[in-house]
Amino acid sequence: MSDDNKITITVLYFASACDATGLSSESLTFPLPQMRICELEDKLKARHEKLKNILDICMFAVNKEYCGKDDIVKEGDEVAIIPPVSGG
Amino acid sequence: MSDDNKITITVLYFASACDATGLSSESLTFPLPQMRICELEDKLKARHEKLKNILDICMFAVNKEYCGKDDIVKEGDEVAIIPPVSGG
Amino acid sequence: MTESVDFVKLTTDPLDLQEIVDLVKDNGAGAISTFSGTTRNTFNGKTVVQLDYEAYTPMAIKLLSSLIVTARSQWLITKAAIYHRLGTVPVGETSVIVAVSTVHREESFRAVEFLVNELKASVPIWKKEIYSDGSVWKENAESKRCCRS
Amino acid sequence: MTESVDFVKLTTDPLDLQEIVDLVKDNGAGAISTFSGTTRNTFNGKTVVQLDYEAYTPMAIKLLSSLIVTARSQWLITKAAIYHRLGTVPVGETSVIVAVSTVHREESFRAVEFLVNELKASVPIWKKEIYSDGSVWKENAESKRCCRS
Repeated sequence: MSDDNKITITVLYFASACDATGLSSESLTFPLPQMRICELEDKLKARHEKLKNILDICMFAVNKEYCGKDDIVKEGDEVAIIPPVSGG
Repeated sequence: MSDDNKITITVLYFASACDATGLSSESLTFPLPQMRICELEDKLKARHEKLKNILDICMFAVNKEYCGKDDIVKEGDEVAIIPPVSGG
Repeated sequence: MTESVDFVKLTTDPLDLQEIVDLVKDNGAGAISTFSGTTRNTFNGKTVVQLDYEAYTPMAIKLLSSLIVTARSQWLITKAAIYHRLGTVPVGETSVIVAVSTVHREESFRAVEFLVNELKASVPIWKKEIYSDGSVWKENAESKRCCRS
Repeated sequence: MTESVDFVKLTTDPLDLQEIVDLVKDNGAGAISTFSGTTRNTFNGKTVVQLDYEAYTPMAIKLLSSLIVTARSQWLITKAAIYHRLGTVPVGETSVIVAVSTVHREESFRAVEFLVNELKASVPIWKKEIYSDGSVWKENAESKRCCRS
């Protein structure tokens, strides 16, 4: 069973975010019961220098749903960093 | 050379107009130097009983150009009776 | 020799969408929009067996070409094609295809819509709808009656 | 068993317009509109060699399906298909096809335009444009930045 005072999440990186981190995904554990997207953003910026400017123009999705910066991230969530899209 | 006091024209019939006349075309000669479309319309109504109501909802084209009831028909012109279109 | 950019055709042959799209495809164009009109199997509750199309072909060709010229005066079109079937068109088969290629998509949307709407309003092509129990010459709602009233 | 009416697919295979149109063809529908997005050979004067597409596939599929639901809430759609290519797409080849069949044409025009515009705004698919002298991740002008400022 999970420790109630920490969460482990999966962060997915695509396109320019993948280039900047050299990762397509990573699993991160935080000593918190939950966190806001904006808090996660700060932690990712601290963790990946090259992601700083990119994150400023990216959107976030939690479990395949676009979300806002005040939305909550919980244990086991999948968070995707979504650079500006260019499909079509 | 044509007689200056008469004109010979070709009248084309399509769709419902063709059904009504039993003709796809006819050549008509009139003892006039020229005539207006509305005059031709009256003559065609007199000539073809079943064309009366149909002509009321048809357009006319002279030499493949839509025209108005006051437009002039001249020697050698091709006049088409255009029932409401239903292409596409 | 100048490469063709406008394609207009009336034909009794079945229409091939890929063939027509290939006519308008261009490496300088990022967008291709098409419209295909097909024969529906019912009209106001009546069972449609087939459609029979006829045309004043020389005038129809002339008008269709002229519609493309008008469309080009409003939108930046790379290539355009309008094919219309004549003769018997069975249920489910395609009677008209309009295809337009453009650099950007907005213009292809607008141009196809314009060409289809204008075709239905003014081009001398007529459809006889044959039902299981009769037939009738159709009239497009948008068929123009200008110059007449 | 219920007949499928919505078709969404991301694939590395070439896209076949006729195949996709055949999916949406229906004898009760008189109109089929399509949009094909193709790879242009230049962008702002640079020579484009190819495009490389990647996607957050599960979310893209989910969003595309949801876009069709939204379109159906606004227009009477018979069938709809959205296919998008992934991987390398050479110049001149098709990267996306949207096809919609409807009873009347107006609705097919509106629905295709809506689906293409919304796809370009929100679906997590990314295009890297490879030029003869470099490459860059593109951004659709309409790419949404909601929730961020």
